Amino acid sequence: MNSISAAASAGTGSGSGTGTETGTGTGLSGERFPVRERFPVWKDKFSLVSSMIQRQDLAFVQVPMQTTVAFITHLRDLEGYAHLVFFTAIDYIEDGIFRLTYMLHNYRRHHDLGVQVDIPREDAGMESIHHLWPHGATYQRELKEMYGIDFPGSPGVDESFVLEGWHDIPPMRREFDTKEYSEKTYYPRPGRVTYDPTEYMKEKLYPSEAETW
Amino acid sequence: MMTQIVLLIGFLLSLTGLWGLMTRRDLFRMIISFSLLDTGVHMIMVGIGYVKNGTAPIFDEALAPAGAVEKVVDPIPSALVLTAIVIGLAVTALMLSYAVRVYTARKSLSVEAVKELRW
Amino acid sequence: MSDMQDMEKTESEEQIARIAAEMRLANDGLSDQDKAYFCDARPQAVEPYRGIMEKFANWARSQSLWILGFGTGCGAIELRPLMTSRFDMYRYGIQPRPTPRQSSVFVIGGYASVKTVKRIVRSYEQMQGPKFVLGLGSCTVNGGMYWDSYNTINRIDYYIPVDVYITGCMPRPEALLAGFNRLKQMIREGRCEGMNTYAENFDWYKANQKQIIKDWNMPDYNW
Amino acid sequence: MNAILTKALYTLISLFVITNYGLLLGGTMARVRAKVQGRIGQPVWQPYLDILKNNFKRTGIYHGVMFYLGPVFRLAGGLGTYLFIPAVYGSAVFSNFSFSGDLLLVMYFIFFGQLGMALGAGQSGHPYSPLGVSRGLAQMTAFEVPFALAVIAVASQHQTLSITELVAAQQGGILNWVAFTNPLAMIAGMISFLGMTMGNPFSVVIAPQEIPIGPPTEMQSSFLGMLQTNRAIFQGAKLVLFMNLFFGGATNIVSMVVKTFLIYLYTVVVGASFPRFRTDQSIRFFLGVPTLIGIAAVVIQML
Amino acid sequence: MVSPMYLIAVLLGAAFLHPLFERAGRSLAKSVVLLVLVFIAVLPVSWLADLTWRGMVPVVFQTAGFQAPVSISLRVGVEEAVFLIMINAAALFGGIYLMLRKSPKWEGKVQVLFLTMLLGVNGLVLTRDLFNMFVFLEISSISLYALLAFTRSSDAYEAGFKYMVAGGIASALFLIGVIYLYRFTGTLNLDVMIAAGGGPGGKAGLTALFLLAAAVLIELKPFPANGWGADAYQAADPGISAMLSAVSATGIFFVFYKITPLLGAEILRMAAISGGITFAFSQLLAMKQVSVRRMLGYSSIGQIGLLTAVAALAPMLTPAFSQAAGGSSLPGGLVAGSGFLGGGVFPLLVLLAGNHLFSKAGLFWMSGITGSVDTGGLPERASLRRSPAAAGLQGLLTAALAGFPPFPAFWAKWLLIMMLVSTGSYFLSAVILLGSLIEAWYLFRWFLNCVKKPQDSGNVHDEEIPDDFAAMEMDQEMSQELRPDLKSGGVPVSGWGFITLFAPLMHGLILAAAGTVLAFMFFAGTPGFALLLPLAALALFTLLDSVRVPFKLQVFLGIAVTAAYGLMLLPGLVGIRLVFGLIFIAGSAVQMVPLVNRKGRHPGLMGMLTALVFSLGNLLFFRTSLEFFFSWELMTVTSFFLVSRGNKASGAALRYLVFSLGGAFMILAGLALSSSGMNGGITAVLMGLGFLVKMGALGLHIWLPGSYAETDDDLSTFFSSVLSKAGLFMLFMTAGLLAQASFASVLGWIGVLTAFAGAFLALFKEDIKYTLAYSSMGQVGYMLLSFALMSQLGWMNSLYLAVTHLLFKGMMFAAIAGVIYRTKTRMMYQMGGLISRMPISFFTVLIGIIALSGVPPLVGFGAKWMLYTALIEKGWYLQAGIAMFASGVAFLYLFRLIHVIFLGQLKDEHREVKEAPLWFLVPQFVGIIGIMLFSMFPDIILKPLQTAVAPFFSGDIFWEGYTVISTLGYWNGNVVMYVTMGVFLVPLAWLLTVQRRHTQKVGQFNIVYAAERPYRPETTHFGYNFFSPYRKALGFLLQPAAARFWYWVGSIAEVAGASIRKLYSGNVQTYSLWIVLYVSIFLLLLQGGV
Repeated sequence: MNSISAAASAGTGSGSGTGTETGTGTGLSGERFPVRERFPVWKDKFSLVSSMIQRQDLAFVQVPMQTTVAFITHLRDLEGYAHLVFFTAIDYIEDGIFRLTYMLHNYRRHHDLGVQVDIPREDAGMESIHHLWPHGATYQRELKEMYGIDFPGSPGVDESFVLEGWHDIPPMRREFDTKEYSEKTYYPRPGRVTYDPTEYMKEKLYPSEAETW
Repeated sequence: MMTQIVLLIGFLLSLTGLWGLMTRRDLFRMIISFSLLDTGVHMIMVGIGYVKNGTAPIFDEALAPAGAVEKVVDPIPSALVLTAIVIGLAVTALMLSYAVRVYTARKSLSVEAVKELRW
Repeated sequence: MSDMQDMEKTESEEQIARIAAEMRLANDGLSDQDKAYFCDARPQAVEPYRGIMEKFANWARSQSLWILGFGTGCGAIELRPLMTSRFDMYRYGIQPRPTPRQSSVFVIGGYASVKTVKRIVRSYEQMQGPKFVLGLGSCTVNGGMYWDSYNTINRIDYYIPVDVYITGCMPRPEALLAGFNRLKQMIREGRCEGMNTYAENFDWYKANQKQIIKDWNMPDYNW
Repeated sequence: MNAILTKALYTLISLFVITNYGLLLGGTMARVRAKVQGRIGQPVWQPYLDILKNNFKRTGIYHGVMFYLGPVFRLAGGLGTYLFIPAVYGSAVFSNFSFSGDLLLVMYFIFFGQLGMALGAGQSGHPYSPLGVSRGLAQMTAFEVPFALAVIAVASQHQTLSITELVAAQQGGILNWVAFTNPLAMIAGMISFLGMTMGNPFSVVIAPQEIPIGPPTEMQSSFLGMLQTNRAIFQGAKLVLFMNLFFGGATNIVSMVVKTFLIYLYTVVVGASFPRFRTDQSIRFFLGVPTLIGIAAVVIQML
Repeated sequence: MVSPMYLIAVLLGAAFLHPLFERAGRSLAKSVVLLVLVFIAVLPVSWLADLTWRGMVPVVFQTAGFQAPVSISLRVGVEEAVFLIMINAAALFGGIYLMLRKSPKWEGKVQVLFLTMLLGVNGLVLTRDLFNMFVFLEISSISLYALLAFTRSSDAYEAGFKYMVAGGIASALFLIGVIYLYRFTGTLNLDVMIAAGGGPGGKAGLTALFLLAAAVLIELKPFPANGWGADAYQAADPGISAMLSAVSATGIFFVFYKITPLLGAEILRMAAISGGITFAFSQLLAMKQVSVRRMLGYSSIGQIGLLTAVAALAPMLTPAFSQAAGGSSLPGGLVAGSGFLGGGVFPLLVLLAGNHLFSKAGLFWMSGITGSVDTGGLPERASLRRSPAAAGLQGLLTAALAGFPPFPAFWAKWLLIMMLVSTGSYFLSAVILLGSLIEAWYLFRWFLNCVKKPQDSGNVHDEEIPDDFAAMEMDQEMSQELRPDLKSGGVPVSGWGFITLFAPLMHGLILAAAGTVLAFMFFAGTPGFALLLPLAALALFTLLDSVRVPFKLQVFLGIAVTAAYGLMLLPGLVGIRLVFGLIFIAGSAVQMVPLVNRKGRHPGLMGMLTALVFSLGNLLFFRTSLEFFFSWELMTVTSFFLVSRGNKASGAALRYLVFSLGGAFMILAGLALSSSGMNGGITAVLMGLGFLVKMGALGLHIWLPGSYAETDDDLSTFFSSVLSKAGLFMLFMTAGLLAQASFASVLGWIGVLTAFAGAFLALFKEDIKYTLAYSSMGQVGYMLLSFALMSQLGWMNSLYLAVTHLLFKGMMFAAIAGVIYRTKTRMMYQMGGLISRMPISFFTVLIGIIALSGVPPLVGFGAKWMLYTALIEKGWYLQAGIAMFASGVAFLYLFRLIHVIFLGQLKDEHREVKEAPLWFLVPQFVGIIGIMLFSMFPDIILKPLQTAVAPFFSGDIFWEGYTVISTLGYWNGNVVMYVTMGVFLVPLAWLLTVQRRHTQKVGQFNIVYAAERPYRPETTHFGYNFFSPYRKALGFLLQPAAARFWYWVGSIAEVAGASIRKLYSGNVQTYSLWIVLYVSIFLLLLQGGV
């Protein structure tokens, strides 16, 4: 966490001007979108938690749960981030949070902006964005099925999506042991052997080259 | 000559009445025009029935039944006129009463007020 | 009083027996309204002809293998080259068929997720016997590289009877042809009675299927 | 009585010949198609195997009486159509039952099988079956137009509707064939023949990717076997009909085989070289140039 | 002879003494008024009796020994007596109507005015003195002005005021005219003037006469000087409007009739033209009216205009009339009648005036009783459907006014057109026919709007695909309807409420009685009384209805009388008549059977139906053109009433009526032309067109789908399988006329295009009844095509088609009626999979479609074989090509029909439906048996047909055993049947052997569904827009060109009406202007003409 904020603040400190220091050596000068200049504004309005510029066409910002949808709406309507590229979650079981990432795209500037928000794992739920992008409902349905994150009001969010009739804990939660589940459910055929790929390749496929390693 | 004048006045009155009937916007004026028309018609009738120097067709000392036909004014037009006057009066009265009713209902005496029924 | 009850009981038992005799399926997965739409007969094993007749029939069956055109997994991509001029499966009397009613060979094209298994079972049951199953790729054998997935089955033969496996990830068309030839040989030898196996062990297969297919919104046997 | 027995025997022989001929023709043509595509192709006798296999199916399903009877209707239609056409001119064996009706009977008897099959397919309850039927029937009405005009032109040319007499009128040299005496009628008829065989430009009826196989989606086992048998017979009947109408008929089996093979080959060649029409396109196609050709043929007869 | 002075005296006395009676008691006063009314109605009857049976001569009565005009001079002759009977009868019933009515009350003042008005009118009719005439005119007018205000609405005052202004101008003209006449002739007595050789000569004399005539004409409300008249009709109470139309207008018309001998040819010609224009334009105007009474008013004006025209044409028509009467085209009864009614065209005038008077007064009363103010119909709760008696009465009166048989106007129309055509007045005849058509159009539109059901939008002419969620609103409406407080509408439904119908009922009875008497007179001397059987049937069943005989019993009775009729009639027929006799009578008897299934009461249904069947039967043996036309019109009107019974049929019924009537008028024109010796092409065209309308030929077909389909399901079959043949039959009967080669080929093209259009339109219908309706149209097209071939095979085929179409269309409609009865829907896509529930119906439809599509081995193929053979023989190659295309398209919609209904997915709501009731199955069995028999042994139908056409065409076809041989080909139905059976049974046996074991019958969802399963039958059943590729490819042919054309024609009339309407600005001064203009133009033309 700290490292991200540090990087972001470092970025903000030296970002103004030509911006060559953030170039990635592609020969392009300057950012496609002066996102760095927007950060303070957003911070005022939406109380950004942190921000980070990953590449010249990709940045991440983190916002609190309460202002997320307002922030995304602002981005969509006023900042030109008209496209929801994807919407996904990461299970930080150690921190007891899910980190949701809304990846937005600005067509005019060719700039991606990832909006991250941490939500508690317990009783996980988030405001729905299906009213902003209809296809958001599909992502939310998937998140509900795979992580158990609820999006009240999202169309069809309670219907099964990929898994038909799944009754166990959502399979993408990290407390779910997929191997154990598979062994319990799918009649593993006995006699299965697992090899270390490196060793196996050395032995079987490229025995001559194996010695050189 | 007298007959011609009477007839002329009669026609003039009738046409005036007709003209009034068709141009005045006020119902009462129309009724008055109607009366004019009526009167004109009556005068025409009288004018037609008049015989020069004739007397009234009443048998008395002055008029013996014999040869009366040449001397008297033709009584029939007079009789007709009398009847027609009565009838005209009745119609005028009825018109007036209807005009009053129309005024009560529509608060106007303009001919424009009686245009509800059409087409 | 108790006599009456007994009589009723015996009557209902008789009824149950009668239903059992008629081999009606319960079709519990369906709502009452839906039950009327589906046939509830139980599949039955069919005794093969005897002697030369069955041999002749098997020869004809082996020479006319119609594949159900249902690519259940990534392995189905290997079926396409078979139709091309390079491999030309028509030479062997093998051709694709778009409907399970008319097909006799079901090629399970690789890994099968729970969702796919449901469709596989349905299509398999809709094929008319004798019918043959070819497991294509390692995934059908033991789950292959998806062996520990929460959603991918490990052994297809727990859900439908399989006649021939073709291993590999993916097997080449040549391997497929070999597999088909093996299948033909087995048919001619009269060893491909998967249809009867399925009917005879119907309850076991059904139990396995139902264990993983939780929203069982179809009849117990899809005629 | 003896006459009836003889006729029955002749009928059986005639049917046996046409069935086998139709099946072999189908196998051969599949091989021709394979050659076009650079393949070896299936064995010539593959149709036999397929029919055998289907009849050896152990189980079957049916959706109701009409479903059960549909293939029977279809086969009856094929058999009947064939039996009302004299296959070989002057042959007692192959004259069939052509004495019971003329060209009009044959033209309308074709509907018999279509209707039965459509009903059987309809009762299956499968939406694709009637969808295929709808396409097939729609297309059929369209190709019937140039065909009907061609038939009318031929009938008026020879002032007869009897097929035997039509063939008789075409004897005595290749130039007496309708194909040469009335080429417009022949062209119109042969274009509609493409539709009748449901070869490639007009094969949307059974479009396998879109509506799995169309009308017979639910057909299997012996039902399917029966349909395949009919396919051979019906194909043969249609070929014989067109041969009789336009190509002088046949006085012996060999010339029949040669002529029908060539006619069939023509449809296969066309089919192998053209992509598929949509239904409305094929309707518009048939009602366009072929119909105009047909009208021209008829108008020439009227002049 | 009782002196007419008593008439005057009684009326006057009653009017003056009325306040006294009133003081003694209201009911006493009313009774006195009624007594007076009865007296004045009976008195003329006694005069008529004196004048006819007792052989007295007309008498002129003078009062008080003085000569008119000082006293009153009244003449009692036959004319006066007849008109007074009619007028006073109407007045009597008008009085009864006003009395029986609850509100508004019939006040004493009004009674007095009523009596004085009658006094005026009676005097008008009786007097022979011009000045008396003026006085009586003013008496009646002033009473009417006052009566108008009876409702005390401002509208009434307004109308009264306008009326007075116009009346004032008219009386001024009248007075001037009278006084000048007096001046020129020295007398005011009509008889003296006439005796002196008509009116005075010279321009001045002509002008005087003109003034008189103009005044009377204006009182008769000529176009365009009649806006005030329409206003008065609209504003007055219906009871008063009725009197205005029936009593006053008829009286004034009589005045005009009286003075015609005086007027001279020029004025009469102008009056005739004015009358004709008034008639035509009033009908146009009436068509656009929203107010019922204004519409009826315009209709009255028009009718009076017609009367004026006829009266004015009397000098011209009289010779034609006597010629017609002397000739064979008129029955002896009427000849005698015309003598005793005063000769000349007077009988015609009586028929026209009486018919108009009684029917129009009745209709005005009906509008009052039902509360129908708006031509758009009645409020839902007051719909006439709830009261069959009221509906029947209004139907009767409307039919009488529109001139349907047997009402007097029918005979009058016939005579009038015959006479006009024979005198060469083609234009006037056309105007009259056109005007009558428009009149029938709007009158029946009003009738239909009154009787239609609430869910009927009134413009259903083609299928309507229902909304998926419309049912909810309907429920709401239904519940509203069931609310008890709304239940009692304006219409009397039962009990004492019926008493209010007394007056119109009496008028209806008078009209019906008069019509029947006339029918007896016209058909006297011939055994043509059988022609009146339809009327007898109608009367019988109406009687049964009124004593509440159960409907099922009525149906059995209907079948019995039809069968008896057939047994009596058919053995006497031969040839083509026999074939159609079987179709008309036997076909109808069989198709009545499903009606047994109906529940509840259906007043009028069986009566109309048997009348329809009998009038069809009439067609089989008519001899004169009048007999034919009588039966034809009777058939039209009975079938119209049957159509109008449908749930949503009002729009379709109206179209049916207008087209049928239009066709009938064309036939009438054709008959008139041919009877006047013109047998040229125009006659053939007119009559042919008339018959083609009935057949629904392309372009004239737009009435057909709606009326076949929207009729009750169990009645549709009549229309399709029986009634549609009537036109064909008449074509056969008039074949000699149509046989010219060019007509035949035109007919042929019409036929083949009809066949194609019918099939093609049927292809895209979702509504099964529309499919079948269009299918019938197509089949009739084939019949027409075959007929037009004019060859042996062609005619045989036409008859063959007629017979077989009866069989298979009859049974298919019966089966479909059963299906609709069970499934409660007409939309095919809402059905499906019914084969398992209704196997017999399925089998019927299967046989039906095989037969209909012409697939061997069933009967239909015979028709195709004959058709194409005949077409090719004739050299009609292109027609043959189109016919083949049409038959292919027919195959498409037939497959769709059977598939979408019976195959595919069974819907949940139909899971429990049962097979159709037995009564629906009976006609189906009959049809199946017939079809099977004819298929197996075609000779049993073909040989009689060959005999039937033998008198017309020599034999081209030969028989060889079962083989029929034409010049082109041959067909052996018997062998085909055996071969088909053989090739069917052998594979079946094979399949049963091979597929015997382990073949499982599966459920409806046990289908391969791309490895999924279906969820709803509705979404799995492929039925909607079944032939979408066809629509895509050839949908442009679906443009409703014919409908658009007829809309265009209709809108011409409407636009004309709408623009003429603008003349009536409502401003009384404009009205006066029109009067002045009318008079001036009249005068100008007159002066110019002299």
